[in-house]
Amino acid sequence: MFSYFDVLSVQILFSSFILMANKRIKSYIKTFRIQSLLIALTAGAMGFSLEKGRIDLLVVCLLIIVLKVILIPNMLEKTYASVEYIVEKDFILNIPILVILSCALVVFSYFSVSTIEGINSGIINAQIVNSMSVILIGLFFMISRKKAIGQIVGFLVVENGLYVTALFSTHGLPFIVDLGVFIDVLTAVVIMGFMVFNISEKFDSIDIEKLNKLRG
Amino acid sequence: MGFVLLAAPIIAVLLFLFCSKRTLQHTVSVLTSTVLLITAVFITRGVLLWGKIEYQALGGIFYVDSLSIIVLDIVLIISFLVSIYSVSYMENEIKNEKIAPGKLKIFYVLKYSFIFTMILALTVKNMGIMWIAIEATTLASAFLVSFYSNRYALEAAWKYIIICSVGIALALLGIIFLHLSSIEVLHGSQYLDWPALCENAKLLNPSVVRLAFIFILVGFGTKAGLAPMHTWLPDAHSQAPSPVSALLSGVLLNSAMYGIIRTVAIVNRNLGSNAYVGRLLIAVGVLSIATAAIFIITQRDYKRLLAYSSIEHMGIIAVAVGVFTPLSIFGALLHMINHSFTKSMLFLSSGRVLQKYSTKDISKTKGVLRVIPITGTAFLLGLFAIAGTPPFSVFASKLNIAISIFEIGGFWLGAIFLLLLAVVFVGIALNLFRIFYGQDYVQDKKTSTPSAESNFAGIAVIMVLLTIISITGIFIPYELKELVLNAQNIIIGS
Amino acid sequence: MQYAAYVLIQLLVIIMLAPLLDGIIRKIKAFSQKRTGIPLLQVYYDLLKLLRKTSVVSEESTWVYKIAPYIVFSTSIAAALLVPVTTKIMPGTLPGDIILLISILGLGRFFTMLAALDTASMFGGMGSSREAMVSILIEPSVLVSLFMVGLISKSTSLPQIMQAMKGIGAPLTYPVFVMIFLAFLIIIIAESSRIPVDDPSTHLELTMVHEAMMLEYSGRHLAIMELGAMIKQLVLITLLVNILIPHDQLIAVTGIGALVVSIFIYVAKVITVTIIIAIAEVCTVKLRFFSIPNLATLSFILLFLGFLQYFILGGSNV
Amino acid sequence: MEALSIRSMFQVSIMFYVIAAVISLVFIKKQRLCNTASNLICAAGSVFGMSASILKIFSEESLIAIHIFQSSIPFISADIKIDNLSAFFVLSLSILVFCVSLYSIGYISTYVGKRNVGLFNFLYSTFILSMFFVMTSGNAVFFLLAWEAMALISYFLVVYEGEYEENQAAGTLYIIMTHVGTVFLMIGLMLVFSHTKSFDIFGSSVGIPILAKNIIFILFLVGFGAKAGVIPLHIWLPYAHPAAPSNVSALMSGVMIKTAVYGIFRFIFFFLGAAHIWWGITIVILGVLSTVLGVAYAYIMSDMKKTLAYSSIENIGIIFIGLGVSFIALAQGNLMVGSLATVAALLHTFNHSLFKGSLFLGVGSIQYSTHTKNIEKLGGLIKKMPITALFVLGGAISISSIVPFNGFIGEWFVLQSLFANIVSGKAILNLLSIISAAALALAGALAIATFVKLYGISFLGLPRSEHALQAKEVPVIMNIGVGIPVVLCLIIGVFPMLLLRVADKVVFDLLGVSLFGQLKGGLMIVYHPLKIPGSVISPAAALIALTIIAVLAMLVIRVIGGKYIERRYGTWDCGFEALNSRMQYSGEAFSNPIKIVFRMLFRPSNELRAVGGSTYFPESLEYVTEFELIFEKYIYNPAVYLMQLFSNRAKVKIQAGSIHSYLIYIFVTLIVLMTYNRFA
Repeated sequence: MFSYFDVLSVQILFSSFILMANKRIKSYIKTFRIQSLLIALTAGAMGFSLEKGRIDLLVVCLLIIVLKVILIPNMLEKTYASVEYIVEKDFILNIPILVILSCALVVFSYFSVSTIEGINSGIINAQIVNSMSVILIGLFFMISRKKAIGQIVGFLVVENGLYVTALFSTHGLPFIVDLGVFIDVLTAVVIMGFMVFNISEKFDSIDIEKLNKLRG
Repeated sequence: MGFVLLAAPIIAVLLFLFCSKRTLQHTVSVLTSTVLLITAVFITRGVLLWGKIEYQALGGIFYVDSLSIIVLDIVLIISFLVSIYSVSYMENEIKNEKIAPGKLKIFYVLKYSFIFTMILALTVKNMGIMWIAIEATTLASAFLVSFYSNRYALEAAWKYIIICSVGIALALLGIIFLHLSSIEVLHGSQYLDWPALCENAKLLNPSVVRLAFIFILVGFGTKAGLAPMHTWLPDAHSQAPSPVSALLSGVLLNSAMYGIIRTVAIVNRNLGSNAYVGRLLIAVGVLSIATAAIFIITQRDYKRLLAYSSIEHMGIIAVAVGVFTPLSIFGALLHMINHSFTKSMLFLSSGRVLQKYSTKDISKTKGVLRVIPITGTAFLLGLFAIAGTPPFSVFASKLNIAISIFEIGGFWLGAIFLLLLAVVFVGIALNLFRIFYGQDYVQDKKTSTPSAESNFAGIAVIMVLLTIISITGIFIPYELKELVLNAQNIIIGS
Repeated sequence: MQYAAYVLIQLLVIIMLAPLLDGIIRKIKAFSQKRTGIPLLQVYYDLLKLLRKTSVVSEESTWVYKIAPYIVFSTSIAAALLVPVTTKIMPGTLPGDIILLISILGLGRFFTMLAALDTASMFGGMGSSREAMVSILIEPSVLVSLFMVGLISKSTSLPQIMQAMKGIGAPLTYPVFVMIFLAFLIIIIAESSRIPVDDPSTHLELTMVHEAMMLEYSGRHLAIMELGAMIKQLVLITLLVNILIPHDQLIAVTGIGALVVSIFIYVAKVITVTIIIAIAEVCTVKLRFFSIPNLATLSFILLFLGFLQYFILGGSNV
Repeated sequence: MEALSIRSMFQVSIMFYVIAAVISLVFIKKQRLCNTASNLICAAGSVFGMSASILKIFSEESLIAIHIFQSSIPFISADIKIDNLSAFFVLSLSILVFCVSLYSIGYISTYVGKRNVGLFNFLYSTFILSMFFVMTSGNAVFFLLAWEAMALISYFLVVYEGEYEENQAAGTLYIIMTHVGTVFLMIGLMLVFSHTKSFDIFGSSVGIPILAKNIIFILFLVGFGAKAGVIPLHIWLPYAHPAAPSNVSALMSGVMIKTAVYGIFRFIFFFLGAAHIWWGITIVILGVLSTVLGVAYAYIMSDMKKTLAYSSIENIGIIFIGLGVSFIALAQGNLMVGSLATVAALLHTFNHSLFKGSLFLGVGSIQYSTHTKNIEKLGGLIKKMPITALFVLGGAISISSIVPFNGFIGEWFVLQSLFANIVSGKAILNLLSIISAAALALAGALAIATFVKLYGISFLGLPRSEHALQAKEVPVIMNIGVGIPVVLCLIIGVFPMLLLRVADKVVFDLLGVSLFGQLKGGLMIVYHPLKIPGSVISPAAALIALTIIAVLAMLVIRVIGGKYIERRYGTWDCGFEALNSRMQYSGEAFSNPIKIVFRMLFRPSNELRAVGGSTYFPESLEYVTEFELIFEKYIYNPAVYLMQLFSNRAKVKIQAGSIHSYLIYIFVTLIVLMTYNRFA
C-alpha cells in the first residue's frame, strides 16, 4: 500500500549497515545524521499521507530534524573534538564480519517476528522487521565499538530504531509519550556527553575498555 | 492531593537551586520529605477507602491503585528516612573532605529529581509515561552514582547509564508492541493506559503481546537487576554514596519490578495461563539468585555484597511473580516491602561503617560491634534479616513464597530456591560476619571524627528501620494486609 | 537361704582359688626355665605379708589413691558374684547380666587408672595410658563374645546362659564356640595382663602396663589391688570354662555330693585353662606394644567369623 | 480442673522466662542485680516447667494446647501443643535450666563490669524460651520460627566472647551449618505441606506418597542431623560448644542438640512413622559412626570443652543407635523391641543432658578459677577444689556408662534392644546390630579412657602451671549447680525405675505399648519382659553389694593386717630427688598410643623442633604432634575450596569489568528469549 514506506524502511536499515561499516568516529556521526534525516522524512511523509493528517507527526518530524539531525550530532562532534584522541582501531571484530553478523540479525528478526499472527496483512509487515533489525544492529554496534562516543551513537541508533518501529507499526506513540521520549533522549545524550568529558579527564582516554577496574 | 506528590519535589529542586546555605538546604530536604510522607498517608487512606485514586486533570494521567500505593509508600517512607540520615551523613562527608561543600546542593537537586521521577513512574496510568519516568530515574541517578567523581565512581556511572539506557530502550520496544497489540482494540485516548489494557486484555493480539513481554522483561529486568542483565548493579550500588545506595537498592529496583508486574498482569490475562510468563520469570529469577549466590561466596567488598544480595532478592520476587498464585503474589509484594526496608537499613548502616573505617574492604574492617555498637548490632541483625532468619520480616515473605512454590507442586524448584538462599546465607556469614568482631582497627584515626559516633539522627533512622523489620516479621498492620490483598486482586484478577 | 549359700560358696572358691592360679603359672614358667621356682602357695604368703606391712603413701596422692584399691577389690568380687562357679547351686534370678558385668569391671578399671595418675608419678601415667589402650582394643571382643553366647542361649543373664549351654552338651564341637573359645583366651590374656600383651613379672618401664599403675602401691593397698587383679583373672577364666565347657549335666549324683563334685570339676577345668595360658606365656615373647592391636583384631575377627557362621550363613542349628 | 492447672503452670513457666528476659534488659545497667534476678526467675520458671511436665505425663489429658498468637501474615502463628513426648523433653530442659541458672548466678559474676551482662542474661533467657517453644510447638511454621530463633540466639551466645578469632570462626561455622540444616528441614516441611496442605504437626501423613516420604525422611535426617551434630554433619559442634560461656555450653550440649532428637521423634517417628527398614539402618549407621569417631576425637583433645563437645557427638550417636533400632523394629512390626529401643533413646537423651550438663558446668568451674580450659595447664585441682572435684568425678563416671550412675542405664537399654533385635531379626540386620554392639563397646572403653584422662590430668597429680596453682574453690551456688545433676545421675542410676516410668508413659503415648505394664519387681529392678528370659539387672543391688564388699574387705583386712599404719613419702622419682610437674604424663602423651593405633583416622605427625641457639646446640627442644580432622580436611575444606574456586573463576569471567561483555549478555538474553518465544 505505502510502498515508499517500504523503501524508506529499507534505506533506514541500510544506513545502519553503513554505520556498522564505518571506521571513524566522524563518519559514525555523519551516518547517524543521515539516518535521522531518513526517519524525519518517514515521519513527515506519514504525517501528510495518513487519511486524517497527523499534525503531531509533523511536529515530531521537525523535532527529529532539530534534535537528531542538527543538535545532537553537533554536540557529539564538539565533544569528540574537545577530548584528546589518537586515531586507532575502534572495533573489536573485522568490519566484514560485523556486517555479515548484522545480516544475520536481520534474518533473526524476521525469524522472531514471523510468528506474529496477521503478518504482512495490515500494518504488521516487513517494515517492522526492518526497523527491529535497526534496533538489534544498534545494540550490536554498541557492543562492537570500544570508544565511548561510539557507544553513544549506538544508543542513539537503538532509539532511532525504536522510533521507526513505533512509526511503522502504530503510526507513532501517543504524542505526550513521544515528547517525553525525546526529552529523555536529549537528556541522556547530554549526560553521556558530559560523562565522556569526565572520563577523558580521569582516564586520559575515552577508550571504555580501560573502564574495567570494578570486577567481581 | 496527589499532585502535591509531584509538585513538592520539583519545588524542592527549585529551592535548592536558589539557596546556598547548607543548613537551609538540609531543612528544605527534610521538610519536603515530611510533606511527601504526610501526603502519602492521606493518599494511602484514600486508596484504602476508594480502591484507587484517579484525577481527570492533565489528561487523566494520575492514577494510583493499591499496587502502586504499596510501592509508592515504600519510596516515600524510605526517602523520608534517608533524608534525615543524609543530613549528618553529608555533613560528615564534607567534614572529612570527601566532597566539596558546594556539592551538597547538587546532591540534593539530583536526589529530589530522582525521587520525583520515581514518584512519577508510580503515579501514572499510561505505560509510555511510566517508561519515560523510569528512564528518567536512570538519568537523575547517574550523577548520584558518580557523585564522588573518582575513577571508580565514574566507571560505575558510565556502565550504569549505558546498560540501563539500552535495557530500558528495549522495554520501550516492548511497550510499542503492547501498543501495537492493542491498536485495534482501544481508542486514541486510552492508548497505553494500563487499566484499559488490563480490562481488554483478552482482546489483544496474543503473539504480539508475547513478544512485547520479552522486551519488557529484558528492559525492566535490566533496571530491576535481574541476571544476566544485572551487571551494572553491583558497581553502581557500591560506588554511590550510602544514602543513595539505600535509595537505589531499596526503592529504584522496586519501581522497575513494578513495571514488570504491571505487564505480567496484562500478559497473563491475555494468554489465559501463566505458563509462558511463569517459565521465563522463574528462569530469570532463579538465575539471579544463583548468580548472586556465586558472587557473594567470595565477595571482599561489603557494599558490593549488599548489592548482590539485592539481585538475589529481585530474583526471589521474580520467581514469586512467576509462580503467580494468590499466595505467591502476596509473598512477592510483601517481599518487596520487606526487602526494601531491610536493605535500606543495611546500606545506611554500611554507610556509617564506611565513614568510620574509610574502606569497603571486608578484610580491613574489624571490630564494628565495638567501634559503633548500636549501628553494628543493627547491621548484624540486618544481615540475618536479609538472609531470611526469623523473627525478621524477610523470613515471613520468604516463607510465603516458598509455600506457594511447593503448593503448585514445584518440588525441585522449591528445593533449589531454598538451597540457593542458603548458599547466599553461607556467603554472607563467611565473608561479612568477621567485620563485627575482633580488635578495632580504624585505618585512619583522623577520619573517625567523634561526630560520626554522635550521629543520633542516623542511628535513630537505623533503629526505626530495625524496629519495622522486626515487627513486620510476625505481624503486619491490617491496613497493609488489605492493601496487599487488593494489589493481589489487581494483579491476578479476582 | 539358697542365696546366702550361693554367695558363700562363690566367695570362698573364688578368693581361695585366685592366688593359686598365679602360683601355678609361676611354677610352670620356672619349670620351663629348669628352675625349681617358688612354692605354689607363695602367692598367699606374699599377700598375707603385704597386708601386715606399713603402707608407704605418696605425698602427692589424695583420697582417690586410697579408696581405689577397695573399689577395685569390691568390683572384682562383685563381678565374681555374677559368674557362678557351679550351676548346681544358684538362686532363681541374679540381679545382673553380662552388660552389668562389663560395666562393673569398667568401674574397677576406671579407678585403677585414676589412682595411677593420682601420685604424679611418670610411671603411673604411662601405665594408665597403656592400660587404656589395651582395654579399648579388647573391649569390643569382650562384649561381642558374651553377646554371642547370650544370643545363642537367648538371654543376657549368665545363669541362664550356663543353663542353655548345659543343654547344648559339648559346645566346643560346634565351630562357632571354638571361635569364641579362642577369642576368649586372647581376651583373658589381655585383660589379666599376661604375656604376650603385658609382662606381669617385669618392672622395666619400657614394657610394663599393669605393674606401672601399681608401682606406687605398697602394704595392704598393694595386697588387695593384686588380689583384685587375680580375682578378675579367675572370673574371666570361670566365664570361659563354665560357658563353653559345661560339666554339670554330666554329674549323675544329686545333693551335696553333686555340689562337691561339680566344684572339683570346675577347679580342674580352671587349672587346665591356667596351664594352657601358662604354656602360651612360656612359648611366646611379649609383643611390641604397637603390635597388640593385631592380637585384639585377631580375637575380633575370630568372633566375627563365628558370628557369620552362626547367624548369617545359617549354621544356627546348635 | 487438673488439666487447666497444668496448662497454667506451663504458661507461668513461659511467663517467667519472658519476665527474666525483660528484667535483664530493664536493669541492663545494674549488672549484678540483673544477673541474680533474671537467673533466679529462670530457675523459678524451670521449677514450674518441671512440675507441669511431670504432672502432664502422669495426667489423663492427652494434649495440652495453648494458642498464643495468630499473625496477620498467613501461616505464621504461635501454637503450643504439649503431649507426653514434648513434656518429657521439657522436663529434661527444665531440670537442666534449674541447675544452670543457679550456677550462672555465680559464674556470670566474673563478667560483671567487663561485659554486657544484661545482654547475656537476655540472650540466655530467650534461648531457654526458644528451646521450650521448639519442644512444644504445635505447627510446623512455629517450630521453624522457634528453631531458627534458637539458632540465632545461640549464635550470639557462642560469639559472646567474640574478640577471640576462634570464637568468631566457631560462631560462623555454627550458624552456617545450622542454617543449611534448617533449609533442609524447611524443604522437608514444605514437601509435607504440598501433600497434606497443612502445617499441623499432629496431623496425619497418610496422604503422602511413599517416594515423597523417603525424600522427606532424608531431608529431615540431614536437617536434624546437622543440629544434633551427627557425624559427618558434626563439624560445627566441637568449635561452637567450647566457644560459648560454660553455662551456655551446658545448655547447648545438654538440651539444644536434643531438640534435634526431639525433632526426629516428632517429625519422623511420630509424624511419618517408621515406614522402611532402611530408614532405621541409615540412622543406626550414622549413630555408629558418631559414637565411635566422636569419642575417639574426644579422647585426643587437650581442650577440655572440646573433649566434652566430641563426647556429645558420641552420646548423640548412642541415642541414634537406639532410635534406629526402634525404626527397624517398628518397620518390621515388632512393637516390643521397638518400644524397648525407644525407651533406650529417650532414657539416654535424658541422662545425657544431666551428666553432660554437670560436666560442662564443672569444667566451667575450672575455667572460673583457673582461667584456662587447656588440660595441659592443669593438675592437682582436687586439693584446691575438693567439692568440684567430687562432682566432676560423679559426672565422669556417669558419662563412662559405669554403674551405679545413670549413663549405664541408657546404654544397657540400647544394648538390650540391639540384642533383642538380633534375636528377632534378619541376617543383614544382625550384622548391623552386632557391629553396633561392638562399636558401643569400643566407645564405652574409649569413654572410660577419655574421662580418666580428663579427670586424672586436670584434677590429680601436680599442678602444671601457675593457673592451676592459684586455683580456688568456686562459690557454693556454683557447686550446687554442678551438684544437683550429679546427684540426680546417681539417683536415677540406682533407681532407674523413677525415670523409666516417665519414659514408659511417653512410649505408651507414642506407640500404645507399655513396657511398664509388664514390669515386675517394683521400684528397684529394671526388668524387661521380652523373649530373652530373665535379663535382669539391679543397679541398686550392685551398689549395695559393692558397698558391703568394700566394708567387709576393710574389716577383714583390719583383722588380718592389724592397725593401719601409713608413712608419707615422696613419689618414686627414679632418684632425681626433685619430682616436678613436668615429669608427669601429659594429656597428649596419655592419648598418644590410641592416636598411633588409629593412625588411619587421626593421621598424626610428629616433629622435633630445635628452639634457639644453633641447629646443633639448641637452647631447648620442642616436640610438636599434630593430627588431622579427616572430615574437615577431606570433605568440608575441599568443598569450600571448590566453591570458592568456582566463585572466583566465575566472578572474573562473568563480571570482568568490560561493558561490552555486559552488553553482550543483554543481547544474548534477548536473542535467547526471542528464540524461546518463536518456539513456545
